[in-house]
Formats: sequence, structure tokens, C-alpha cells
Amino acid sequence: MSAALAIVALATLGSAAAAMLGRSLLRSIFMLAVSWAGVAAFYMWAGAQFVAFAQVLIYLGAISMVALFAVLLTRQSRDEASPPPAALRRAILAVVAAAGVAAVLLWAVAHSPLAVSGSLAPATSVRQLGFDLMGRHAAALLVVGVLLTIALLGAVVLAADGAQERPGDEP
Amino acid sequence: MNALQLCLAFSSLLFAVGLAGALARSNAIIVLLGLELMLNAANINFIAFWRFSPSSAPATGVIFVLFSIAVAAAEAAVGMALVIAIYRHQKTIRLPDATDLKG
Amino acid sequence: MSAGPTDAHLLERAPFLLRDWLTHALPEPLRWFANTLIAIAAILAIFGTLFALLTLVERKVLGRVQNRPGPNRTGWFGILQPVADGIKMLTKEDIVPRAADPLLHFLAPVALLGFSVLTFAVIPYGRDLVAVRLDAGVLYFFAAGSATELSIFMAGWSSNNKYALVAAMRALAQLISYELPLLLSAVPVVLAAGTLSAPDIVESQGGFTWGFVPHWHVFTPWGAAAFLVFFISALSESNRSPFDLPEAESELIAGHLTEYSGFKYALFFMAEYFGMCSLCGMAVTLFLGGWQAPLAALEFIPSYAWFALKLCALLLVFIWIRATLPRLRMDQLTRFAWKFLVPLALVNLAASAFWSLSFGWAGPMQALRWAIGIALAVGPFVLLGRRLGAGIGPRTYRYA
Amino acid sequence: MLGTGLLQGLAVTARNFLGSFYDRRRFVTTQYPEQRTALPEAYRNFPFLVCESADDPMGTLRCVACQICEKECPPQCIYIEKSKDKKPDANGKPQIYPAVFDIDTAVCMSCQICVEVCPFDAIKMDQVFELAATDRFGALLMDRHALAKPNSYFQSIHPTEAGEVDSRLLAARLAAEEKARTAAAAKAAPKPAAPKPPAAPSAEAPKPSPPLA
Repeated sequence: MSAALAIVALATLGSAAAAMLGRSLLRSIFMLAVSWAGVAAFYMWAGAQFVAFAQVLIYLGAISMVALFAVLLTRQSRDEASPPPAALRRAILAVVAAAGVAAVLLWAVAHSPLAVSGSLAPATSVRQLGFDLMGRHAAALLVVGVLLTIALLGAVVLAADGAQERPGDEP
Repeated sequence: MNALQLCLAFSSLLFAVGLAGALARSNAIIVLLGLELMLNAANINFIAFWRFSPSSAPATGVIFVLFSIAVAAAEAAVGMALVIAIYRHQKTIRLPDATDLKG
Repeated sequence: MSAGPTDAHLLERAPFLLRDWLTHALPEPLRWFANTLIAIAAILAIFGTLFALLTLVERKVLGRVQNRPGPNRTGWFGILQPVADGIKMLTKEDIVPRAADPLLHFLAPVALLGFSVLTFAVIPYGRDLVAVRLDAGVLYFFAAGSATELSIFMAGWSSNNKYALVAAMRALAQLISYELPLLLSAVPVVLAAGTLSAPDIVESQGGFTWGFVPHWHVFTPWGAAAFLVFFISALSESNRSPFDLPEAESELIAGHLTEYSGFKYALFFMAEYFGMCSLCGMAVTLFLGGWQAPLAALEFIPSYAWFALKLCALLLVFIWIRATLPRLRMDQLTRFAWKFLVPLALVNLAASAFWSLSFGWAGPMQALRWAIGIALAVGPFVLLGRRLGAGIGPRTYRYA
Repeated sequence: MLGTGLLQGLAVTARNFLGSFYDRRRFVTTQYPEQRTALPEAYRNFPFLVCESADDPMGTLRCVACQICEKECPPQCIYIEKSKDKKPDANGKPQIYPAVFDIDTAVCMSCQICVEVCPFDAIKMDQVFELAATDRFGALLMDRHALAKPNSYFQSIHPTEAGEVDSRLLAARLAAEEKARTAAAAKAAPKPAAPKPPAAPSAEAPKPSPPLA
């Protein structure tokens, strides 16, 4: 049980780290896709099948696609320019900060009295999930729907070409 | 260390990796994807707590993750649209270069 | 795989009997493992054979449509043509361009084939004949299907070839655009059946009205409209003509396959046909009653035969369409998805909600229900179709 | 309505699909190596040399090695060497004959100019198209033995043209014989009252007008 978790966690963390370190942007995105798939595998391990499928559908099917599209639309050169000293200093600072955060979090995790009940959560059926979404969480669902609609419209407005073709605007 | 703590450690490390990427890289797309990683780490926490400490509302953790994924999708869409808009004005997606408010 | 029906007659139980005869000697945990392996092997073998036959049938049908006989030299009526093609593919040199990304170049066909095979797991091939009985099977199907897009992009980008890259971008735009109507047209079925599990969706389509009209979803107004949207999106998702822009031979050589040769090319080909088969299988499951017989009197024929029959019929329609329609232009393709299919699917969602709500209507109300249902299905089609046709007409060329 | 055109198109393809099974006029494919369609009479590809009899092709070649075709050939695929001696032709007149007559079919462009310029109807276009060979150089270079084909073969592949040529040759031969006879008669008769034939009764071969001129 824990071994499976360890493998999944190592694969996820490894590919995430590789993605963050990589020079090639597109390779980074492919590594991130692996890492998201790893998170989906973690959900499967934890018995949340529905969430795992949703994770694959949205992260692998949509977000990585959008990211790839953004990369291709904003392509200047294959790799980033070599980091200037300022960037290197910032990277070191960032890693130190992240390590600090990780240390604090890990210390907290290790020293908190986490109440673990003996029984695992019962696997929720999709039907139950649907009733919950439409019942107790209907308002939240509505809000998320509105948020997604607005985000979609906003994205279209932002990404749409600002200089619309004016009449008589011959190239 | 029990299973819950393992899961939480996993999510903390993933969060740190995402944070390091978001802070260190200058490429706007990688920064956004680092943010996505951090969101994923949070989702892992939800699932871990849902899994190992059953509460009276059995599906709450799962539903929260679903909402979180939806928000992440919206964030990614808007973020990438912003990146493209910035690129159109500044011809670069390196964040240190995108310092002008007026494009 | 589950235990299998006990009260059905011999032919219906044949796959289970065969499986149990093969594994009955094994101890319990090993037996489960062996059963799973047998399910995987059976799926791979059956669909592998289907793929081989399909390549032949496709060429035969295309030939007949163009009034030629098609391949008929290797073996009786060309039956050995797939074997000859396979040998040719396997013995070709595998070329990797020097500037390519070798790892991703290798990984792309493998990942594509892997994800395409994964989608076969949840399709019910017959009564209780499903590899994995998942509670969220339909969602699983679409999740695994959507991951194939990434592989196609991987192939196009890692080749480091301009045609392949253009094809990859086209494939991305196309697959994202048609993923949406594909999902949205499956939602009404989920709404009507009240479940995301594929076998339960098939079960919900059992029974007959007046003894001869089966309760398949395609025989309801919203079902017909959703089936149309699903079918068109499936055509596009499997990169089939008239939506085969990513590998448009006339302009992009072979699209994302330009830099692939030999066995890797064969893998791509296989994955494409697997994707086609699994999408058709899902269409049969969602709309055409899965393994249900079309007439009560015909239920003596085993369920998996019905499924195979419907699957083959849909695949033939795919080929028929390929033989008929010319390729769309890229802007027409995306416009068709976003301005026609997506709104149609959304309206159709409302139509199916109405259909579910008006379930109890009887007598003259039943006629009203049908009238409103048909109006909700046909009306948007006509209106949207008129708007769609408005902009697509002949193009004026400024410099030509 | 949207889609009616698509349905029409589908109907057309379906009609073709079904039609190809019962309508032989629709289903026009010929299974080539086993079945062959008759070639159209005007079909031509590479030249051959006409001889009078299949038994002795080298002895009855019409070609007199005048080398006009060699000079006219645009891709220069013909190579001719004249013989040192003379052999009697079909009319019994001694003629030079080609000691070497090669055509490189890999170079020939099937323009038929050699046929048009030949004053002796000695070179004609063939219909053999299955010339594939594994040797690029030797196998496609045809010498006079390979090129010589009897007049009966010419009759069988281009009946109209061959009939025309034959009747012209026959008329020329008859005219020549007539001329010879009258010349002989004039010589035999002591009186020179008979009108003299306009052409000199020299030993020149009866020369037909060039074909297609």
C-alpha cells in the first residue's frame, strides 16, 4: 500500500522537479503532464476514481493542451536564453525559500497530532456524488459554473486580437 | 509515520517544487504551471484527509477537489490568455521584461 | 470480468465457459489475475484482427465506391493483404531524424497506442462482458481518449519538421474543439440513464414499445440529435475524413506522421483504428442499445454478436463517409465545432432534460411530448444550420 | 436545410458501391496480366524494322541503310552502319542493307519521326509495351535481329496503315514491272514509233512517294 504510494509520489515529484528545471519549454510541459498523471494515480490509490478521471480529463486533456498552445503561439526560440547572474541569484533564493516552506510544512506534518480514524472513507459512488453536488453543494456548483463561464469569456476577450481588422485596412 | 502523514509529506514536497518553479523561472508559462502544481498539492491534501479521516459528510473532500480542479482550469485558461496578450504587446513572455503597465 | 450470466443459454455464456475452462484449475488469487490477463488478451486479439480486416475492408469499399475492385492479389479476394502490409511495415527501416527529440519521438506512438487500448476497458461487449466494471466508466473513457491528443502533439513536435509541427497544432485545435461536443452529446445519455457506468447505460436501453420498437436512445428526438453530434465529433476525434486535417496529404505530406516509418508508423496506424473502433463502440453503447437485440424475437442471438454487428455497421458508415466527403478547411472545421455542434449539444441537453421531466405524460400529452421533443431537436438544427451556411460560401481571393 | 447535400453525396457513393457489383459497365477494371484489352489501332511506342518474310528476316529487310532516320531522330537513339556489299531486295534489285541497326529504346521518345521520313516504309511503330528489363543498358538496346518483324505482323497491329502501304508498294511494283515490260517491248520492237516512256528506263528502284508526305 505504502510502497505504491511511494512509487507514485517519487514519480510525480521527480517529473515535476525535472519540469521546473528543464531548459526546453515543451519538454517541461510533457514532464508536467507526467506529473499530473502521477497525481491522478495518487487519487486512484486513494480510492477517488471520479476525481482521478476528472484530473486526467482536465489536466492532461485541457490544461496541458492550452499550455502547449500558448508555447507555440509565443515561440521565440526553442530554449530560453542562458540565465543572467540576476536570474541565477533569484533561482537560488527561490529554491531556498521553497526549501524553507517545505521544511516548515514537513515539520508541521510530522509533529501535528493527526487524528487518523481506523476505517478508510467509504468509496463514494458517482450517484452519491451527483446527489451531493446537486443537493448540499448546489449553490457552490452554480458559482463555479458562473466562474467558468466568465473565465472562458474573459480568456477569449484577452486572447482575441486587439487590432481587429478595420474596413479598408489593406495589408 | 502513518499513511496520512506520507500523503501530506508528498503534497508538501510537491507544493515546494511548484513554489520553487514559480519563484525561480522567468518564463510566464512555467510560472503558471508552477501555480498549477501548487494547486494540485492542495488537492492531494483534500483527498488525503477525506480518505483517512471519514467525517459525517462522506463526499465533501472529493467535491472540494472537483471544485478546485474547475477553478484551476479557469485559472489556466485566463492565465494563458494573459500570456498571449502580454506576448502580443511586449514580444516576450519573460516576466522580468514585462515591467511596463502600458503596452 | 464478472461472473457471467447463469440463466442465459449456452451460446450467450460461451465466452465465460471458455474462460472458466481455461482457468478453473488455478487457485483463487491467481485465477483472478489469469482472468484479467485473458480479458486483456482477448480484447487485443479481437481488435487487432478487426484492425487488420478493417484496413482491407476500407480499401475494398473505397475501391468499390470508385468502381474498382480494391486489393485482390494477395490471397483469396486479397484477404492476405493486411499480412503483406504488416510484413512490409515490419521490415522497413526505422528512421529517426537527426534533429528530432529521440525520446519523445519514440514515446509518442507507444503512448498513443497505450491510451487507445485503455479505452477498450470499459466498453460492454455483451451481457456482463466488460473488462472493467467502473462506476464512472464513461468519464474514464473520455479521460483516456483525451490523453491521446498529447501523444499526437508529441509526435508532431518531436519530429522537428515543419509539416509535422503544423499538423500538431492543427490536431490540437481540432481535438480540443471536438472534445467538447463529444462530451456534451454524451451528457444527455448520462442524464437519461442516471449513471456513468457503461453496462448500466446499456441495461437502461432494454425493453420494447409495442414489442418491436427498442428503447434505444437513438429512437428519441434528443437521442437522435445527440447521436448525430456524437458521431460527427467521433469522426473528428479519430482524424477521419472529412476531418483528417492533421494528416492532410495534399498539403502536409503526412502531417504528424511525416517523419515516422516502419513499425512506429504501423503503431500510429493501429492506434488510429483502435481509436475509431473504441469511439464507435462507445457510440453503440450510448445510443444504439449496446448489446441489446433490436427485436425481442431476435434475442436468441448472443448479445456480443449484436454488439459486433452494430460496431461493424458504424465502422462501415465511417468508411462510407470517407469515400464521399472532401476535406474541410481549418477555419470551417473550428467554426463547425464552435458555432454549430456545441450550441446544438447544449440545446439538446435542455431537450433531454425536458424529455426526462415529461416522462409521465400519457395519452394526448404523449403526442405533445413528441412534438415538443422533435421541435427541440430539429429547430436548433435548422436555425443553426442556416446561420452556419451563411458565412461559408465561396471564398473571394484578394490576390488571385 | 443543412446536410441535404451531404446526403445526396452519400447516395451517389452508395449507388456506385452497389452498382459496381452488378453493373459491368460501371465496373471497368481489367485484371491486366490475365485479361487484356485490345490496344487501339493507333497505339504506338517504339519503332521496328519491317521485313518481308518471317523465315529470313535479315535477308528481306526493307531498310536500305539510307540513314535518313538516323539523322532525323531527335534524341538520336538510332545507330546504323551500312553494309559493304549489296543484297537483292524484294524486287530483286541489289541494295545496300544495314549491317548494324540499333535503337536504344531507353532513349527513344516514340515521336514517330523516323517512320515519317522513311522513303522505303522500312521502319514502323510497334505496339509492344512490356519491355521491362533488369539490365538498364544492354536489355533496352535493341539490335536489328530484335527489331526485325515481318510484314504480316505489321498487318496485324496496324491493319489500316499496313493495307495502305502494301497497296502503294504493290502499285509501285506493278508500275515498275509495266514500265520494264514496255521498255523491254520497245527495245524488242524494231520500230521506234511507240511513244517513249517519260521516265528513263534506268535501273532505279521503283520509288514510291514518301508516305504521309
